[in-house]
Amino acid sequence: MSMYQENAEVLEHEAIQGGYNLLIMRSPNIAPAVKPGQFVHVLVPHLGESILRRPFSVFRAEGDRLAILYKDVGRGTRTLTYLRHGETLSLVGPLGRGFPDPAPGLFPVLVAGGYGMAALHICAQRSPVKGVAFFGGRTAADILCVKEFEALGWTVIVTTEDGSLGHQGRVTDALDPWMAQGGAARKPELFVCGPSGLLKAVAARALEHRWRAWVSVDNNMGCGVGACLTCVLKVHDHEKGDWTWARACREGPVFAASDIVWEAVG
Amino acid sequence: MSMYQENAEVLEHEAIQGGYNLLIMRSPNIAPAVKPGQFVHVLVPHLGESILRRPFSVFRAEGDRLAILYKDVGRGTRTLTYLRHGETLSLVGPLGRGFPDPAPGLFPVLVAGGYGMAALHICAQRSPVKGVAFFGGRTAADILCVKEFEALGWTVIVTTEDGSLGHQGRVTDALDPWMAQGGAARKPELFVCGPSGLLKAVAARALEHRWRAWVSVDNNMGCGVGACLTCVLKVHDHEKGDWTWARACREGPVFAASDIVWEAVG
Amino acid sequence: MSAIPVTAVDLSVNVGGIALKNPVMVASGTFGYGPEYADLVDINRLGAIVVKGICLNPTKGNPTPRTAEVASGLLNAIGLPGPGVDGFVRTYMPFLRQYATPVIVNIWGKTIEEYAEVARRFDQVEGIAGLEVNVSCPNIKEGSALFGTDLDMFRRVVDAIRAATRLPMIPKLAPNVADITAFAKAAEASGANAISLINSFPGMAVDIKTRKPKLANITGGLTGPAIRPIAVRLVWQAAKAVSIPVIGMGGIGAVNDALEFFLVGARAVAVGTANFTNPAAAVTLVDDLRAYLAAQGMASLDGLVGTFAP
Amino acid sequence: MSAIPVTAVDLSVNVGGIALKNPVMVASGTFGYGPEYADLVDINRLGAIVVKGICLNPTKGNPTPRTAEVASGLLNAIGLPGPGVDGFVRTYMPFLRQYATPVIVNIWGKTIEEYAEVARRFDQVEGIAGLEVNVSCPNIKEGSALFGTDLDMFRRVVDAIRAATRLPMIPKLAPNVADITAFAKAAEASGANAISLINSFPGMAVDIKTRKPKLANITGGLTGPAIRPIAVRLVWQAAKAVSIPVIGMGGIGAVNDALEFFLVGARAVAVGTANFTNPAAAVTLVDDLRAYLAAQGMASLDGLVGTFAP
Ligand SMILES: Cc1cc2nc3c(=O)[nH]c(=O)nc-3n(C[C@H](O)[C@H](O)[C@H](O)COP(=O)(O)OP(=O)(O)OC[C@H]3O[C@@H](n4cnc5c(N)ncnc54)[C@H](O)[C@@H]3O)c2cc1C
Ligand SMILES: Cc1cc2nc3c(=O)[nH]c(=O)nc-3n(C[C@H](O)[C@H](O)[C@H](O)COP(=O)(O)OP(=O)(O)OC[C@H]3O[C@@H](n4cnc5c(N)ncnc54)[C@H](O)[C@@H]3O)c2cc1C
Ligand SMILES: Cc1cc2nc3c(=O)[nH]c(=O)nc-3n(C[C@H](O)[C@H](O)[C@H](O)COP(=O)(O)O)c2cc1C
Ligand SMILES: Cc1cc2nc3c(=O)[nH]c(=O)nc-3n(C[C@H](O)[C@H](O)[C@H](O)COP(=O)(O)O)c2cc1C
Ligand code: FES
Ligand code: FES
Repeated sequence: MSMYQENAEVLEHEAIQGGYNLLIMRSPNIAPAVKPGQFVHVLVPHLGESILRRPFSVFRAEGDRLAILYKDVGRGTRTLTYLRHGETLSLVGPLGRGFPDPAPGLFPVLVAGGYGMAALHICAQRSPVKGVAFFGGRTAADILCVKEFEALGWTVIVTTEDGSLGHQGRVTDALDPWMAQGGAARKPELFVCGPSGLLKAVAARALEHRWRAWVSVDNNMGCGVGACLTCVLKVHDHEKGDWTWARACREGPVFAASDIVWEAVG
Repeated sequence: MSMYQENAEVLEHEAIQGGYNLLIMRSPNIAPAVKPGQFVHVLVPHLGESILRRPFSVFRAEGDRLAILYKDVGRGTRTLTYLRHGETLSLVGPLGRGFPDPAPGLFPVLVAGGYGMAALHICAQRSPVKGVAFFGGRTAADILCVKEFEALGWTVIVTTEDGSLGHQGRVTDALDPWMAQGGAARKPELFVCGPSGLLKAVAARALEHRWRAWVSVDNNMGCGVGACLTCVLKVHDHEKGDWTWARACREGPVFAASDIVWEAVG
Repeated sequence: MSAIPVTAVDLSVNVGGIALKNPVMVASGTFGYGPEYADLVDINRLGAIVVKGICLNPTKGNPTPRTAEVASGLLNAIGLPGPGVDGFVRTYMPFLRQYATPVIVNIWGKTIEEYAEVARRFDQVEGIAGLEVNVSCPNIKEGSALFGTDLDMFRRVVDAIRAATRLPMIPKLAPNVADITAFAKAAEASGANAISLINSFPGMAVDIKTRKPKLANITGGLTGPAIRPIAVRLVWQAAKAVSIPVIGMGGIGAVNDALEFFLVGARAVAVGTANFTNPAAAVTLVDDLRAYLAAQGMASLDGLVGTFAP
Repeated sequence: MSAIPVTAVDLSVNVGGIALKNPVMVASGTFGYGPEYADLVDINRLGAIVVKGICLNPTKGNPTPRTAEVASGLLNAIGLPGPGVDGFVRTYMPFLRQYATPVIVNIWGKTIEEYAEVARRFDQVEGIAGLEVNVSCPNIKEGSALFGTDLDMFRRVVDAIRAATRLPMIPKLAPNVADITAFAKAAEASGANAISLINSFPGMAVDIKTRKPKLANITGGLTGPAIRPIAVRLVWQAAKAVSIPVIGMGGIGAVNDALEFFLVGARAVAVGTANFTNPAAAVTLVDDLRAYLAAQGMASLDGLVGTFAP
């Protein structure tokens, strides 16, 4: 694993829908090195009194192009929206341990909540087998890039809590029947990214049914490289029957669902 | 004197030359109340870790339009250049005691160094008698708005230290001969704004020859309204034969040259 | 809790015998004596106005430069210039008496006797609601700094003032001590009606071009958002240690900042440096606080103050 | 002074017996044990690497959340998790010995005996240049905070460590004391080879939505640009009080920040929180410092350190 610090140039920057923005940069060192599920640590320009970088999954990495897809949720992401074409911003990446290659013989199932989809896009691109992708959100505006995933050959099943797009309900309300109606029989391997409630719900099912499942956690980060011990979460030390801390930025953000001490997840 | 805090909308914002920028805003409360030589205290948007406002002379005030002319010299002014059309920024103003009306019977002489010209523009506009204006700067890029002052009926005499425009030398190198060759005989009244070296040099001449002279000082400011006592300078207490502090933001920024304790000016 | 109308919210609070219509003051030294901001701020809408520090006789304060901007903060070494007791009363009290807002006078002295004398004089003056005792100004040279960080000296000042006035007395604690609770308790034991904290934090900055200090006084006091986490911690510790009211300040500019202080136990707050950034800060805070309480279904501050339960 | 070539500048400095190729260290707790940043930072270019605090046995540290971003700063209550002496030596020393950069181990203990024992163990370990003694971590519960703010406790810890090791000993002073010079002098008197300051400043932040502390530990240490004016002042006062070298830190992210510390008397500086913002901060600082000295015509740091003459 090699990581870089580089000043990336903004090539395109556009608002997509519902507070989501796509930022495409030239990042010749980082982009080629990205593996699915990895992230970049972004120094938001002009964020004066805020001194920490913000982590974002790499949404796309092609040639020297690197894209993130982010939601305007606070000071940092709001300020990011001001960034103009031609300006540069400092990235550190690619960071973390991302999703493993889909296991041969298993049927890949992506499960995403909101911008969680961003972490799964490269996974979807590079997976030799195209399976099914569950996208959930509060409302239609939270459902992004369905066409792109379909164009890659995935079947996309959408749920929204308000029913404004796809099935009404939560992701699991679509996942459960699908699993029951033959999905489970195809030996699913789950790749999950989204809010912790979603991770917990999907992980519970995976553990119960012994499905192989990988989840990408969204912990607050300081350094992003493993030095500050901000981002830790409890994982099982299966050997000792004890728990130990793992750093989301280094040992994660992707963990096997069976490794996480779920009772400790907020 | 009445002052206001208001959110002004950016109407026009353009780079002029050599790091100088013109910012025109809609400021319906402040603009109509401005007197020559007064200033506004500007909260630069997105200046995160810098918490103080920045003072700028009002360059133009017409109807609900208020303009400042500023030079990019540091963090605040640099950040100001990012401000886009339609954005708003908070102003407090009009502040301070500006230039008095030119005295009847005296011949008005403006003396400006660099952006000092900005503080004199309204003075030039509103003065019933149009006299002569001396503009000095390091180089041609520091000489602004000559045409505008000429269009108002003023004779503009330019000096640059590198000789790239007008006479080579300092403002006083043009002022002195002009005074000697008949200027002084016309009973000059001086209105001066610029760096403190310029103010000192011109004030020394005014005091020596007993010309009436008003200088606008450029002191660092905190509150801008007289509360924090940051901006003080020493002025003569002529009655007691002692000195006392005066607040540049409240009793100034314009002072009679004879009131300032020049030995204390850095 | 379900929301209630903003009109049902009563923001009034009693701080050590001073009845405030709302708990939002302006901090000493950041609002002049009142007239400076009167065009921009409706003084009647403030909980209280705390004026710039006053000592016995007129003083000129420090040479310039007196302030320097630093990361999320301001360093100041104004050095307590002022008109003295008589000058203040003559020049500013007629103006201040126009308003239905309590006037708290921030006082200081170079000696214990001077502190007591200043307090004694103000005891007689109409229209003064209370005295805030600045023992902690880091910018006075005559050994005064010790009043704020030496527990014994602190007690002696507070005792002397207590003996000299019947006005509500509010010692303002210095933040640069290892144990703030000792000072809070000493103030309470000496008959203080309330305490306020924090004063500015000693700091300095060097101009690397000139190699000179950015302040003529070399060191000064750090204020503004930079010190807020320090202030919240000290207010929390002090409020737990005493039962007299605590006035919290340090980097407060908006309602969310103030809520931190109320939650950890401040009965009132003061807006300081933020007045410079945003003259409307204090009155906006009053409105936003009312709206916050209404949205939370709280008819008064009681449901808020000290409810931080970690 | 007229400029000299950058190649003519010698940045080397001796800090309490530790020869550094340049005076720019990375601060304890902000650079892990080295491997974390090795991809991004050429460790050979650092003046020294100060590793995360180590105590006798493996420890898990505090629950999460452990950090919170505040105005121009960071609050942390990591709580000193670590592998213990043996774990550290086994896991990280082979890695660290690869570099031509002195390794300073930051040590702590829950008792004076533990401090001494940790020091004794490291005395035997190859490749360790010195020990920085963390007496001031505000995040340990067992009364440890007192080591940093109680002068008598401080002396006892430092004396015990002095007796236990021949390695250069660098007590790291707590900033939340009324008189830093007393601690600086006590360290010198007890045989410290250098002192470092400042450690993080105790603070806290409240999440106003949940009314819970933003840190699981409630209070934590404030670091970053917000504390720089406080740090510069304390380093200035400490450096005037002792003749052993002073290592300055607190909000240093770029050469201009570091110059303030050198001018007021720091012989070396450490980059802390800024590593998170900009991993290249420390090595960029080295380059920029060299360029600054060259431009000033200074062939070494001698013309710079302590030349602040207010
Ligand atoms: C591995 C990873 C991948 C991510 N990928 C994406 C993505 O692809 N798209 C996307 O939109 N978002 C993504 N996020 C979330 C994104 O990082 C946050 O939305 C962003 O940091 C919010 O920043 P902000 O300044 O806008 O919000 P803030 O205003 O900072 O609000 C965010 C909240 O988090 C708190 N916080 C942030 N960092 C810390 C910290 N270190 N310590 C304590 N508190 C902290 C803030 O205090 C605040 O409460 C990802 C997060 C992680 C960890
Ligand atoms: C009455 C008045 C009228 C002015 N009119 C104009 C004008 O028309 N056009 C124009 O271009 N400029 C004008 N100026 C100057 C203008 O205010 C400055 O150029 C501007 O404040 C620089 O801000 P900055 O953030 O870009 O620079 P900075 O990066 O802040 O650098 C400016 C320097 O001043 C210091 N500083 C600033 N404020 C303080 C303070 N309160 N205490 C201590 N140090 C401080 C900074 O530390 C820094 O060293 C005027 C100034 C005054 C007082
Ligand atoms: C310019 C300035 C002058 C001050 N003068 C005084 C004073 O005279 N007496 C006093 O007790 N505190 C004084 N203070 C401290 C403030 O009252 C307040 O305690 C401190 O600024 C912290 O609050 P803040 O961070 O909101 O500014 C002054 C602060 C500033 C910034
Ligand atoms: C996340 C974090 C962890 C820290 N851990 C330690 C530690 O283990 N031991 C120690 O002495 N100081 C520790 N510190 C304090 C730093 O070494 C340094 O003294 C402080 O951060 C001030 O410098 P800065 O403002 O440049 O960060 C830590 C600081 C941070 C931010
Ligand atoms: S964010 Fe610093 S260790 Fe993970
Ligand atoms: S700037 Fe505050 S008194 Fe003038």
